[in-house]
Formats: sequence, C-alpha cells, structure tokens
Amino acid sequence: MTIPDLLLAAAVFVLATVALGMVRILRGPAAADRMMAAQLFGTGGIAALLLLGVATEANAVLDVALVLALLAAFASVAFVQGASHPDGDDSKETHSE
Amino acid sequence: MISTTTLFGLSSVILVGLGLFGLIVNPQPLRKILAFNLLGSGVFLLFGVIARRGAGAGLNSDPVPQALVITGLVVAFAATALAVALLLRLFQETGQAITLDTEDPSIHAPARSNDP
Amino acid sequence: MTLALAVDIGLTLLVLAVACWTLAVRDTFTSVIGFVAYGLLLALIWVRLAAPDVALTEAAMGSGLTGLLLLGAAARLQNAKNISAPPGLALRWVAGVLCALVSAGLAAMVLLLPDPAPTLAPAVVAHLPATGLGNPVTGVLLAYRAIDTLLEAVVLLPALLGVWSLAADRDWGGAPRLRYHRPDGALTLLAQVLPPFGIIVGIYLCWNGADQPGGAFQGGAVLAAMWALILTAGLAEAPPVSRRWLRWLLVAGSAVFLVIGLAGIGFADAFLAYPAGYAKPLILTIELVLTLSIAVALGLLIAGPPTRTPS
Amino acid sequence: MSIALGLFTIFAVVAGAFFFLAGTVGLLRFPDPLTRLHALTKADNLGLGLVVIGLLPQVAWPLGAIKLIAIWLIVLFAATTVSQLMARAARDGGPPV
Repeated sequence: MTIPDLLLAAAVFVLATVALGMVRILRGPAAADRMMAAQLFGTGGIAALLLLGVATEANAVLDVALVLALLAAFASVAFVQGASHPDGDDSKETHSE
Repeated sequence: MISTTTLFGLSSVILVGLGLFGLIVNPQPLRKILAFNLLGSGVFLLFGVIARRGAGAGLNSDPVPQALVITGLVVAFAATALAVALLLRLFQETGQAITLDTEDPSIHAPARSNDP
Repeated sequence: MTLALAVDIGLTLLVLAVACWTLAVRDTFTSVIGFVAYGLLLALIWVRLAAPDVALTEAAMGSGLTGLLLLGAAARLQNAKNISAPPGLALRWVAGVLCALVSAGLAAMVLLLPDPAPTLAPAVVAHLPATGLGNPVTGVLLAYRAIDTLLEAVVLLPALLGVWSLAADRDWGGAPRLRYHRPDGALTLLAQVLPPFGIIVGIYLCWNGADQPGGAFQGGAVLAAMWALILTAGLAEAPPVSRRWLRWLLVAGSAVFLVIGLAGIGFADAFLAYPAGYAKPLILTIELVLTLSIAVALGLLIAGPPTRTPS
Repeated sequence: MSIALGLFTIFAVVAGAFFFLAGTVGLLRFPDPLTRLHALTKADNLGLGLVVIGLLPQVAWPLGAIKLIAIWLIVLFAATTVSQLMARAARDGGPPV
C-alpha cells in the first residue's frame, strides 16, 4: 500500500468517524452536546480535507483548509453564543420601548 | 464501473430535488431560504461536473464553468443576505415569522412600527 | 483508483444524508449547523472535482458567510411564533412526486451528457499567456468574461441598498449592529487573536489569485468574516451608513473596474479589453481595489440594516 | 531517508485517525457533557495535531508546512475557546436548543 492510498483510506475513515458523531447532534440532549458534535465534525472535516488533498497532490487544499479553519472557528463561537444566550437579539430591544 | 463525474452529477440532481422539496413543503421562511441555498448548491455542483468533464489542454477542469460558479456563489450570498434582512424586518414588524400566503388577519392590522 | 472511488461514494452518501437531515430536522438552529457541515462537505467535493478556486469560494462564502448569516437570523428568530402550519399530507406527496420528476429529468440529462464533453479549456490555455496570469480561472474571471465579474461586483451594491432600505425611517443614518447582548471574555479573545491571521490569509488569497487558486472574492470574503468577528465581539463599531468614505470604498472596486474597462475602448479597441503588455498590472490593480470593496460590502451585508442605539 | 519519513507519516496519520475514532466513541458513549467534552478535546487537539504532523514531510517546504501548522494552531485556539464556552453552558445546564 503506497502512502497516497493510505492517506485516502485515512480520509475515508476520519470522515466516517465524525459522521457517526453527527448522531450526537440529533440526540442532544443538551445544547452543549450538539455544539461538541458540530465542533468535532468541523475538525474532522478539515483533517479529511488535508489528507485528501495531500494524497491527490492538490496543493491548493492547504488554502481551502486554512479558510475553513478560520471560518469554522468563528461559526462555532457564533453558534455557542447564539445557543447559550437565546436573547442575543437586538430586535427585541427596539421593540420593548 | 460508475465514474466520479456521473456519481457527483447524480448526487447534484438529487440535491436539486431535495432543495426544491424543502422550499415547497417547509412552512418556516428561514428554512425556505436554507432549502433554496441547497437547491442552488446542487445546480453549482452540476456546473462543477460539467467543468470536470471538460478537462483538457493540461487543465484538470474547464475554467469557464468554474468562473461561472464563483460568480453564482457570490450572487447567491447577496440574495440570501437580502432575504434574511427582509425576514428579520418582518419579524420586527409583526413579531411573527410568517409565510407569504398566510391569511391571518392579525398581520394586516397596523403593526407597531418603529417609524415616527 | 478504486480507493478514490470509495472516497467519492462516501462523500456522496454523506452529503446527501446531511442535506436530508438539514431539511428534515425540527429545530432551525440545528438545521443551520447541518447547513454549515454540508458546506464543508461540498468544499471536499469541489476538491475532488479538481476545482480548488470554487472550493475556496464555497468554504469562504457558501458555507462560511452564509452560515454566519443564517446562524444570526436563527438566533434572532428563536422566539418567533410560527403561525402557519405545514402543508397537508396530500400536498406533500404531490410536491414530492414533482420534485422527484425534476430530479429524474435532470438525472437523465446528466447520463446523456455529450461525449466527448464540449470544453473551452484549450481556448483558455491558448490565450492565457496574453494576460500574464497563471491561474486560468482568474483569467476567465478578469479577462475573457470580465463583464460577468464587473456585474457581479456591482450586484453586491443593490443587494446592500436593499438591506439598508429595510431600516426604519428613524434608524436611517445609524450604524449596523452585530453585537451580542453580553460581551463575553472568550469571544473577545478570539476576536483579538484570529483577525491578524485572517487578514494575512485574505491578502494572501487576493495576491495569490493571479497564479494560484484564490482571488478577489475569496480574499474579500475572508476579510469580511474577520471584520464581522470584530464587530460581533464589540471590539469596534460599524461606521454609520451615511459616511461618505464608506460609500466611496463600496463603489471603488466597481468604479476602477469600469474606468479601466472604458479606457479599453480607446486603448485596446474594446470595452474591458486590456492593452497588450499591460494586462497583468491592470488586472492586479482591479483585484486589489475589488478585494477591499467586496470585503466592505460583504461585511455590511452580514451586519444588516442600520439601527440607532436607544439612548 | 524517504522510507523513514514515509513510515513516520503512516504512523502519525494512523495515530491521528485513531484519536478521531476515540473522540467520536467518547462523544457517543460517555455519560455526561463534561466527560464528552474531555473526549472531544482529544480528537480536536491530538487527532488533527497528529494528522498535521504526519503530513508535514509530504508538503512543500516551507510554505506548505507553515500553512499546515497555522491550520492546527487556529483549530486548537478555536477549540480551546469553544470548550470554555461549552463547559460553561454544560455547567449552567442551559436549556436544550
């Protein structure tokens, strides 16, 4: 088995694993559990992307992973904030006057 | 043996169907916007498949459909932003996330407006 | 080869499962998470389709910025009452059958695509040296189909005007607000550490776009996300929409593009044509200004209509 | 030399994939949010970290390596921030989303 093959296999494995973790988003029960599964999916997706890209010698994949990492960081924090303070809401403020 | 392009081509048309179904059936406006984006991504993917099939002259993929998809993604984002802003404004006015075809009399009542 | 096919089949199954789940799940917030995960998978598929430029755009715009926009909307709509009921079972069936028919029609088209596939790749490759660019997709975007790209940059402005026009009369001239209620230490830290990385990546993508995958739209989207992060954390305030410099910044990209395009009528015999030998510097100038304008426009699209803080 | 680097890649990537599996299993099987968070951080930090380290010899030097490490650092930093928020949400026992 050559190294690219092994990297591809590892990409499939990681993807399948984190996909399994998506069950936790469905089941919950708490908001924190859903967030954790989403976070794991993001990290696993980035790992799979890197493995896939290096295996097929698609060099631009590093840039894609970099952008994903930046935006996933923001998205997961925005998500946690939005979920843990449901009142992260400006429109209510203007309403209550 | 099925080829990569056929595989992704078929999944793109399934995505179009799924997005269309969600757009029609789901009553919540935000979910409709989401479904619309799903539909759009299916169309973009189909473009990607066509680009991949047009590989040649040393390129792995035809750049013209790729450029069209990049254009499309930006326009889709702009449209989504406008739709979300409309929806939030509607909520601000009525306190309800309504659908367009609702025959509820309360939403036609003069809403508490922010305008002076 | 079969292993690569296994990757593709796995990706296909996963993306379809996540799409179904995004549509079917009850809670809107969870559905938006599904959408962000879906975007990540799509970026993987674009890499598999040998389209890294599109993968970058998908990661930055399709999944990233759209995800942020929808997350914000879902958080604000959490206590919205939904007064309309889902359609009845019969209507669902009709819709399902119709959508299946649409899919089947398209699937037939996919299976009957002409072979060998028509392609413009040789034409692009043949003319790419004239532009001095190394990335064929940037070549198409800024040279061969520049009119598309010009209109695409312009279309962000009416969208932004549309969003702004949704402000109540008394809010006009105020600044958009993206801040969450309670400022949070962790969020503040993230907004202090992440943007320097992000700004470097954004500039790198724009600069790199001439020869490698990347470009104005990808770079601009990353910069916009970083700006939105700073605004969300409350480390800076968005400028009031009536500021003159802000409006100049918004139109600068399209204006420079248009001026260079019009100059092309005189110097190169066609609208949006570049004089021989000057193509690359002109394209880089356009890309640079365009990146800034796009970043500002996308950031303001996320921030939403202007408001005035009740004082 | 290249054989040694290849073996190093294989070892690190397999170990990374294992940590993703461990993280997912923990996320699915552990009884309460805080232990699940513990499992998640293993996948985030060690799983992606080992994959990144394993891929280092396979990418262009130095730009590719810098990008890889930057990706890991960004994900690590985001994971740290998000874990903090999630642990707080789990402790406060916030309402299920």
